[in-house]
Amino acid sequence: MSRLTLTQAINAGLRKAMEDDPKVVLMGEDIGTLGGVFRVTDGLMKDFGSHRVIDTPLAESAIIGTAVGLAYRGFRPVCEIQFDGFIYPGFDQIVSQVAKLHMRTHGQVRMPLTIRVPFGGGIGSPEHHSESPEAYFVHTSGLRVISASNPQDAYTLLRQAIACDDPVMFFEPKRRYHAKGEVDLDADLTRAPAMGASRVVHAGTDVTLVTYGPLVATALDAAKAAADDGISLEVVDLRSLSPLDYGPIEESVRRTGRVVITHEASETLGLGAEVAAGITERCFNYLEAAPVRVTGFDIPYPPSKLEKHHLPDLDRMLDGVDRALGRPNSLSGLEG
Amino acid sequence: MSRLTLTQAINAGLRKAMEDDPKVVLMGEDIGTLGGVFRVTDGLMKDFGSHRVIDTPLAESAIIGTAVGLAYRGFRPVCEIQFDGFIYPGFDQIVSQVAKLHMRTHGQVRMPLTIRVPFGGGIGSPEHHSESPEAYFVHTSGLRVISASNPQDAYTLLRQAIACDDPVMFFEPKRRYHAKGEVDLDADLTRAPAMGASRVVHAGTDVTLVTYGPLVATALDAAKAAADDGISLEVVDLRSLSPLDYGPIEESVRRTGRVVITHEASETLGLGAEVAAGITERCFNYLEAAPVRVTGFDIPYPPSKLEKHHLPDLDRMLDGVDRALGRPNSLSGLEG
Amino acid sequence: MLEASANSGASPQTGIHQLIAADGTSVADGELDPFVADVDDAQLVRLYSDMVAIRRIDVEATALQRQGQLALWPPMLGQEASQVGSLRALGGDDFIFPTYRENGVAYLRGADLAGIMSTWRGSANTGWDPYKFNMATPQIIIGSQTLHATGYAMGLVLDGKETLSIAYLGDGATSQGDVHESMVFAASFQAPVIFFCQNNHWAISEPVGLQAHVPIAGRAPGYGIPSLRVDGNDVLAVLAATRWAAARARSGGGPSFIEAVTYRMGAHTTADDPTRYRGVTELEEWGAKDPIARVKALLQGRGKLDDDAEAAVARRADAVAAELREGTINLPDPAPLSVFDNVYTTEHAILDRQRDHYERYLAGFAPTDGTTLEGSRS
Amino acid sequence: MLEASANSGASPQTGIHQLIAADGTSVADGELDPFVADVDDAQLVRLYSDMVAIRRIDVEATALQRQGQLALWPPMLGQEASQVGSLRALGGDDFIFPTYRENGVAYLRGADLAGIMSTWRGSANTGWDPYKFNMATPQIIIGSQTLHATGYAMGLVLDGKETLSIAYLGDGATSQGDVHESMVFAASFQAPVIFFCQNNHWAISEPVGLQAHVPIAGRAPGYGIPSLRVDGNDVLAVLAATRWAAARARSGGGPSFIEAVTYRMGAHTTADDPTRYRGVTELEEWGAKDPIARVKALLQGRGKLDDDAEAAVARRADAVAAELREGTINLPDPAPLSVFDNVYTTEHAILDRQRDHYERYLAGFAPTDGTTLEGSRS
Ligand SMILES: Cc1ncc(C[n+]2csc(CCOP(=O)(O)OP(=O)(O)O)c2C)c(N)n1
Ligand SMILES: Cc1ncc(C[n+]2csc(CCOP(=O)(O)OP(=O)(O)O)c2C)c(N)n1
Ligand SMILES: [Mg+2]
Ligand SMILES: [Mg+2]
Repeated sequence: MSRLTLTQAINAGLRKAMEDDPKVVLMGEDIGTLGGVFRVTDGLMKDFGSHRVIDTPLAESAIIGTAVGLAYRGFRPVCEIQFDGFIYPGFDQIVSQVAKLHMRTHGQVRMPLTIRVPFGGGIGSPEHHSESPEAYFVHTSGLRVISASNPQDAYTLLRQAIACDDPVMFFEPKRRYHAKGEVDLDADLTRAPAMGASRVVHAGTDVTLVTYGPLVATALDAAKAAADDGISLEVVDLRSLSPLDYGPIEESVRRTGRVVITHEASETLGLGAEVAAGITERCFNYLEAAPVRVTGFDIPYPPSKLEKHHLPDLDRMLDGVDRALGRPNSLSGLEG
Repeated sequence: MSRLTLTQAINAGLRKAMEDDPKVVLMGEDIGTLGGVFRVTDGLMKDFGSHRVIDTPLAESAIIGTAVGLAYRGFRPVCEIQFDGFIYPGFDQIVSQVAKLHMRTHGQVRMPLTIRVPFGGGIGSPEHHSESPEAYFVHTSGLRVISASNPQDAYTLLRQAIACDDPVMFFEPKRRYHAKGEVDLDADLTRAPAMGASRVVHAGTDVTLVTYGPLVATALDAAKAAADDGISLEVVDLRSLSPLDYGPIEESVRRTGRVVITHEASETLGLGAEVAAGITERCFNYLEAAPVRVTGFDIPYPPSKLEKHHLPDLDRMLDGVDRALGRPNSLSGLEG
Repeated sequence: MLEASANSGASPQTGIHQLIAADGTSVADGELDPFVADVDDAQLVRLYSDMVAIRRIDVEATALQRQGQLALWPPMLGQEASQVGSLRALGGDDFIFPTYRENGVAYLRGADLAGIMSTWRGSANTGWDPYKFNMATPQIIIGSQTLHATGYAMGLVLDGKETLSIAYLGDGATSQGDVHESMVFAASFQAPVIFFCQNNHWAISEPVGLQAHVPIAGRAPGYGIPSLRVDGNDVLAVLAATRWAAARARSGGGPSFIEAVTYRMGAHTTADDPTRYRGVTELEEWGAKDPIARVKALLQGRGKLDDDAEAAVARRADAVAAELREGTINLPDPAPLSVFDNVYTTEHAILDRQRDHYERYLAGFAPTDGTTLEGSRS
Repeated sequence: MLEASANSGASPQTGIHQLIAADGTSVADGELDPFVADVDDAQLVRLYSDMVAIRRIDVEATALQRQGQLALWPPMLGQEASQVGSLRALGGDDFIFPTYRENGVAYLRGADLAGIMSTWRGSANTGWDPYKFNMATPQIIIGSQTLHATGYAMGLVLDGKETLSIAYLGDGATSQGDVHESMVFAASFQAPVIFFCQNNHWAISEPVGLQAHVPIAGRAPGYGIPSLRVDGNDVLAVLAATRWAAARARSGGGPSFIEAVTYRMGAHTTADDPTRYRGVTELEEWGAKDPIARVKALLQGRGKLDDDAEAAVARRADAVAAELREGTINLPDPAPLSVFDNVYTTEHAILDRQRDHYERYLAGFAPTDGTTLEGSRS
């Protein structure tokens, strides 16, 4: 076991994947000499050479599009998109090529790309540096979408993503990049939890709180705070955003009858909509209240001095929990 | 009143908007001399000149991006994207510029763009010509999203969209392009239903069937078929996909207690997820069953010989209705 | 007045390399001649035969579309020399990234004619195995494939191979950002990729002058990529230019760009009506520059195309036509549940559930004709 | 080995127009001289003063960032001549589309210093009214603004205006598809737009040789767009080049491209550590080509920069620094509910509901300090 930050864990995961498979190449802006603006690829160019850690020209569509060509040729490219807000110029290549090529070619051409995206807010950055674009990709058939919330998961999930023959969007909660945790660097991948599996990270009995990525830590704090208040929260870390693994949530909601979903992305068609709809379909007769969403608002990401008013925090989560429990809360007295 | 096809109604709407406001300009590939691959802009270049009906080079990001510049200068550009699958190269400009510029500039710069997108399947086309990308835009704060289902609505909603100071994504159900209907070309826009308003297009009492665009006609057929079976469906045409107008749905679901949502787009994070989540939040205590989704599958659009197995049709809608009613249906006997 | 300055300079007939003039006479070209010094008359007859064969594919496919056997067809009429000349310059290991229009190239590469047609019939998204023919399937998103070709070529460098990739693109495609980014990457990484642009003068209804104010071949040097502008209706010139580019690629010279100046004699696709946007004069003018007629004239002038040879060429074309028709008409419809196939390489909780539900749903209709519902997963 | 061919040819010091050498001596340039024939010493002093003032903005803002008053700052150190020379060639009606780095341009255009800083403090997305200064707000998405400038210029043609638009862009930006598409549209519609590229040799940690294999100015002619390559550390040369491009635009000559060869002497932003990727030699080399020092030398050589003049320049810089600091520190934090402002121009059922809910939620915390929650809607 090693104690690593999230960035160090991802770095270790990349290193391991490159050691294990010579076909793994990294591509992105500033990932080589600089080691990435978040230093996630620190040292890798030095150790693996500039033919496997490729500083690319400044063009996201080309980063994805040439990775498609490399995949055609049998490589397993791992692309870094510098910040969430810069994924959109590459959107066409992701949606029309990466996601569809395997089906288009009747399974003959595989697209084992991993597209790493530091995402989410809370780091005081200017516009376009705090987006939560995961829903766009969850809605895109042909992709798998992952978000790790802690160093161990980041290490394991990234290795699984790179080893996966399907394209994987890998969302890294950048505001947790410096969070530390124990990582078993030698763990056997075949014995790790499946890449598609969600997980109960805090057991509880009153309300199920579902989240992923950057808000898992906040949700765990909320669970502690709620406990002080006599409310027992069960926290589920989705880990896989696509496909969703309803198993643990279903099991939990059948016990609690109440569910709160929280994420930074905007509410409308954010992941919470799918979880709410999916859990209602699966557990209608067990639900005591409508699933509650605690999310970013339906606004473009605000200037950083306002981000605390956009991002769900512990208090807003607990307010949502109150709503799920029918306790006095911010919406009490309002219809609907 | 004139009897027009959907394309003729849109053509008339464009013509009226251009007559009413000299700042309205049309841009797109093949929209001028050819009149568009669907002939929607037929005759407009001849009548308004090539300075107001602009055949652009083949580049969607530039079509949107130069429209942003024109809007900066006080124009109201109406961009045609030739087919749904070609919107993605313009995605970055839409998400990072069009949707955000008004907020970015504290309301000083307005983005009254209308982006017309012929969308949906069922016309026997090759790949990329049958996509339903509306959910991407509904999830994007700062945009309004419209889908008309009939000639009168198309005419009115398009004029409203062009007159609106916010950017509007205007999704045209291309497989209904030749459907005819009565259109009042001289109707007063100020007395028309609001652009954001959804509408009950068939009254009923047993189940609420919510849809938009190309499937409204199918839903109305389903209502007829259900009636033969003694089931009374209330059909709601959303018209505005963003913002959603919950008024008529809520009112309906409070009476029926059962709701089916149907669209061509994939299920996961398709619009049905939001409607299901939103209606559950608003009507939990009135619901007799979980909202049911009848949608395209979570697959890339299939080759046209298979599209009938992807697109919801009357039978699949009725199967969904049976599910909502707890009658024998395709999922009977399955858990969840 | 905001009007695209339809600068006819976008396609002047000057500065275009040519080896066979429109009337079938040979033209000397110091730069290109060395690349086709080995092409004897027998080889020229083969190139001629290739062109006749793919023109026949076009005729037959167009007819099948009219008869409702194909949903759509993008004719290559007039572009036979560009397709044949470029393909015949390549080695079997060179990897091809086509658009939707290189169906002649696919046939010459060995792809099954019915497979090629399956895309246009709507029975499959694509109809051949890219790895069997070293040729990617048709690309509909304009310009997209140029990035794939560039990435593939980057991979060739990584693998230490001396083969290359080639991206076909149209004149309209040159406006897309992806094509630019391809050239940036290709130049930066000195990737062995050939950008083969068929300037057929039209992008659906838009003349090339709207996309390019000056000749398209002039773009590449701005990236440090050498380019050639050739007569795209001259199969020898195209062959020579592509060999020039291929030789550069194989010897570590990096990317090259070729503008083959040709003409789309037919409609954009069978869904298009070009009479709405272009006049007959232009068509007549280009009709006189037919790529097949000039080779025929050249060979006949040399007395190298006797009746036997002509008969053999015709027999091949007839065989192609018969195989195409037969194969197309007999293409089976895909099985309903195959809609779920190949979206992912392995299981997927949500999609597998949808498949199970749909299977159960379809079962309710109890097919009685013995057809199977199954996709490949069964 | 796949390695970007870091062709130093991407930025050779040859073929670069210059009017003031690094040591402050005048250089004759037949092409550019006519465009600055009117620039007398008094005007040169003003250009000098502008450069000193914006360097002071840079120093002050960098300090404020270190003190935690700004979240981030993108220095323009070394690029003063490019910013001043280009801006001073424009008329007040010409519309500017900057990147994030043209904060000196914004100041010279008249934008309030505190407003400029509000973006970098995080108290606002942007800090000035584009229509008041005919200058768009900073653009962070690389290359995006070149399309906006092109569209704006298309609008100028439609409106029959004789003004122009100018897009600033970096060397790194030239790799983006949007920049290419801008040039395609600008050429097709002969839009009066100037593409002003500051080749400061770096895109964060990536040297210009990775983006461009040959000089950047060489791209534009491939679109039929004339270009000039100038010494971007020479304020007169930049002024002249921009006037050349502006004159073309105003007289219906359409788009032009300028590559101003300069150098980013500082970090990419205050969050960057350039010691990780570039050596001191390069820095020293470029330090000797400082844009301000050379004008000072020139003026002093001519005896045109006496103590009084220097003092006036210093006073202006001091005033700028004071105003900047004062204004920045006193920028109010935005009101909580203003997060909901200006997303739409009119009501929006869903967002208005979220606002109401959040207002009710915040009310539960009962602020006691008298601050208001309201955004502008109240
Ligand atoms: C991104 C994108 N935009 C638009 C289209 C629609 N479209 C199909 S073919 C075509 C014209 C292409 O012209 P060109 O590149 O010259 O190739 P050609 O058809 O002449 O061979 C257009 C606009 C598309 N397929 N993809
Ligand atoms: C689309 C996009 N991709 C990546 C980035 C991250 N990024 C910000 S500045 C920058 C380098 C820009 O270099 P250049 O264009 O030379 O301008 P300079 O910073 O040198 O002025 C990068 C990669 C971005 N802002 N937008
Ligand atoms: Mg063409
Ligand atoms: Mg730079």
